[in-house]
Amino acid sequence: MRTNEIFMAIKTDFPEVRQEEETGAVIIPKESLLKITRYLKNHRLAFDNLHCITAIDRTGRVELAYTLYSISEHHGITLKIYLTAGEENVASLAELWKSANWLEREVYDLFGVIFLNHPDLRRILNPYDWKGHPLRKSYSHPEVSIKPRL
Amino acid sequence: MGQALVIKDYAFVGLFFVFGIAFVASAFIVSWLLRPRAPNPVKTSAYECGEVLKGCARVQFNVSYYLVALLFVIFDIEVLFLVPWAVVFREMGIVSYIEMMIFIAILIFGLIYAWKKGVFEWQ
Amino acid sequence: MNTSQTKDICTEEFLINMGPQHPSTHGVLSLELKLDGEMIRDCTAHIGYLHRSMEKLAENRTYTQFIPYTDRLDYVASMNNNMGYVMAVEKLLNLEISDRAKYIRVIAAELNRIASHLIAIGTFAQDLGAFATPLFYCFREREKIIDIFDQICGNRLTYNYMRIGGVQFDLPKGIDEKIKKFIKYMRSKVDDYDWLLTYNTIFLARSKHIGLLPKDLAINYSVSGPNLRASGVKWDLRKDEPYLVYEKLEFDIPVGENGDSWDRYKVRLEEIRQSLKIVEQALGALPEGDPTVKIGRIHKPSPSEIYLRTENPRGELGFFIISDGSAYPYRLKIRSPSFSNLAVLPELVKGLKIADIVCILGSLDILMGETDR
Amino acid sequence: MAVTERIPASKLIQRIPGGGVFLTTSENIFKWGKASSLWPMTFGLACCAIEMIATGASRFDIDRFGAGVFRASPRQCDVMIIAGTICVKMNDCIQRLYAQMPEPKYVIAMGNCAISGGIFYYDTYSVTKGTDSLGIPVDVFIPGCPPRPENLLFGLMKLQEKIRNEKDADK
Repeated sequence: MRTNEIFMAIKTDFPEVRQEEETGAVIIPKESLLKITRYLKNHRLAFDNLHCITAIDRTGRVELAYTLYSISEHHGITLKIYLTAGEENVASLAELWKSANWLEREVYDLFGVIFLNHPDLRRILNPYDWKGHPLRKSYSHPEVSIKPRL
Repeated sequence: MGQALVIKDYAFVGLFFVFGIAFVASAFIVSWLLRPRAPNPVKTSAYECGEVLKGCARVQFNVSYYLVALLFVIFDIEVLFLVPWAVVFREMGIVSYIEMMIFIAILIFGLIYAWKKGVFEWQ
Repeated sequence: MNTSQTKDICTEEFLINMGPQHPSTHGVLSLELKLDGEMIRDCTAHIGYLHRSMEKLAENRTYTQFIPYTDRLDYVASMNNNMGYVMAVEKLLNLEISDRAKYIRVIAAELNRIASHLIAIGTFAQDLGAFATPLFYCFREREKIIDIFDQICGNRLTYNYMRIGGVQFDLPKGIDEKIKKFIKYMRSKVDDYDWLLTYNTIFLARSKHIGLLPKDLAINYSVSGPNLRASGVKWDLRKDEPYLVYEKLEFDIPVGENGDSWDRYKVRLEEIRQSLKIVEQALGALPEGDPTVKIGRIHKPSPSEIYLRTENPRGELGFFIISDGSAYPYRLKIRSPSFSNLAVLPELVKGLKIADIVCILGSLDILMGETDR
Repeated sequence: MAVTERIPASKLIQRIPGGGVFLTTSENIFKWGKASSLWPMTFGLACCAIEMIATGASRFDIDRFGAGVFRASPRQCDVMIIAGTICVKMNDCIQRLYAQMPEPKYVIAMGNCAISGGIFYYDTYSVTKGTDSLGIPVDVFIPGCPPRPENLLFGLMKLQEKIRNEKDADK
């Protein structure tokens, strides 16, 4: 099933979703994340595999891209959420997919996005007492020496 | 004459004992003399895979470990008695064989008792 | 005092560090174990001891400059990482590569899969007590593959062989004789391992029914690669989402039954045989042509996002690349298979003994280089 | 005193004329003993660890130099081969491990990352730039990324030379 058919299937049940032009990702509002993901998991679309969560630090907003795949149906989709600069928090999907536990901890560690009612939201890659969230564009660290660009 | 012979035998045991102690002590003393000494607090702290020690080692263990260890000691000593007999049991004849079988039977009876009491069932 | 009385005697939890420097954690992984005697009550994994901030670094490297860094991700299967990254960038640039380059990439990737599985089997057997013999056997075979790679691209471990749009050098003369000789040699060796290790009673006793990973739990944790196939899920990207020339080659996917440590080992052993078959067919069907790259090294893809995943020896390696039109990627996310495979460990280990955690860790075949990125 | 110059055995040992008896100082015996049985610590961090295992395996066989016994605990090690990238989270572990090694101890920094941070020198916030910045005295630096097993063996021979030629007061 191509991404457009999947998008149409979601669109019928959740009118508030829209599709990003060039990438074909499904943009969903932050509030209905849990509803839509539970629907996608238990629906005949059978998305049983949260493959990876990517956070992108755009100007003025942080985008979260959930890459979902279905092993039984052989198709995949990318859900996108735009988090405005002020409140970067979103519901945690840990109780739907157990792989989300560590993936969300990594996004929290490197980006500072808070995942609500996550089992144990701690840093995972950096030391636990690390200051700041390194993958932000605005992050600067005293000892980092920048390689001159070509 | 017999008197002197007895003391002479014990002399060998005493000598053997002294040499044993001396051999071990000399190893320690020589290494104590020759090794470099640079103690520092981190070196004397316990090694736990490079991390700071978590938790303490003085913890109440499950009692089954203690019971199994106790049984092991008992049967270890039983083997201790069996070995010298096993070396000469062919010349000793049937009487010693029966005595040893009784000895083993008593310990087997102990083992069955412990087994029934559930020493070997772990939770 | 019978067993019911021994139950209500409370025993304290014993906290211990199976820390970063440990012979059987396959790299710098720290497990904090809560023990009751020998039984493991709880295990939390602490990773990040090899976090080299690859993703931050990628934002200041051009697409070609980042290729050597992908070697250091999963440093035991560098060819597969190179291939994954380079194919992702080619998809970004929608660049077509010559047929010969495709075949060379498949040959290099499959040979590196054999080398990676050999290390996995060798260290797994070593962790189970067969101290050095299987490890030295596997490293002896691996050295033969390393010689082939040494001749192809001049390096032993971090090859940096693939380029965006092709490969760096063409295959040297007479390399196919060497590879054919290796394939014949390796087939007899895999049968030796099967005969030596697989049905050895101690090996079976230590790894059978230890670390049972049920099918749905594996999919839920998005475990991938041999660990997923050992749990009975017949899912292999080379067959289900074929890329390069895998759909032209004929090979089958080994699948385990109940997903315990022995099955994971057996799936890896079978996969070596399948990879040998792939290399043989690819070598036979190698077309003529020039696989090297003719276009320049600075690529400025149009602003877009792509996600591409390939089948690494440890699982599905995914690259999420976002470009903003400049020569440097705006964001590069590496989805590493060992990261998700390791997340299963605390759940598999509850209630088992300490020796079993070593067995499960060896069978999951995780690698800290790509877990911590 | 050039470290590369190797003291010939004859200078170490004097023969009593006409007899099979040899005379040497106890210091030379200790140096010979230390040099030819360097027990490394199993301490692989990253890619160099795989090359270290390959050196320990049958083809390159580090055992020929008496350094094949890879001990897991620092209490039984003489040389700490830092093979791989040192990250910030690993700093105090390495310092603690170095401190917990008994006294005649040596350090080999294997690979560019252990020498100076290597290819992770720029743009990384979580890599310490070399073992020296940890305050650990390094005896032998082995460049390479990863250094080939022959380089590691050559580095080991250099360390053995250094031990043979070191003054008594050093260690």
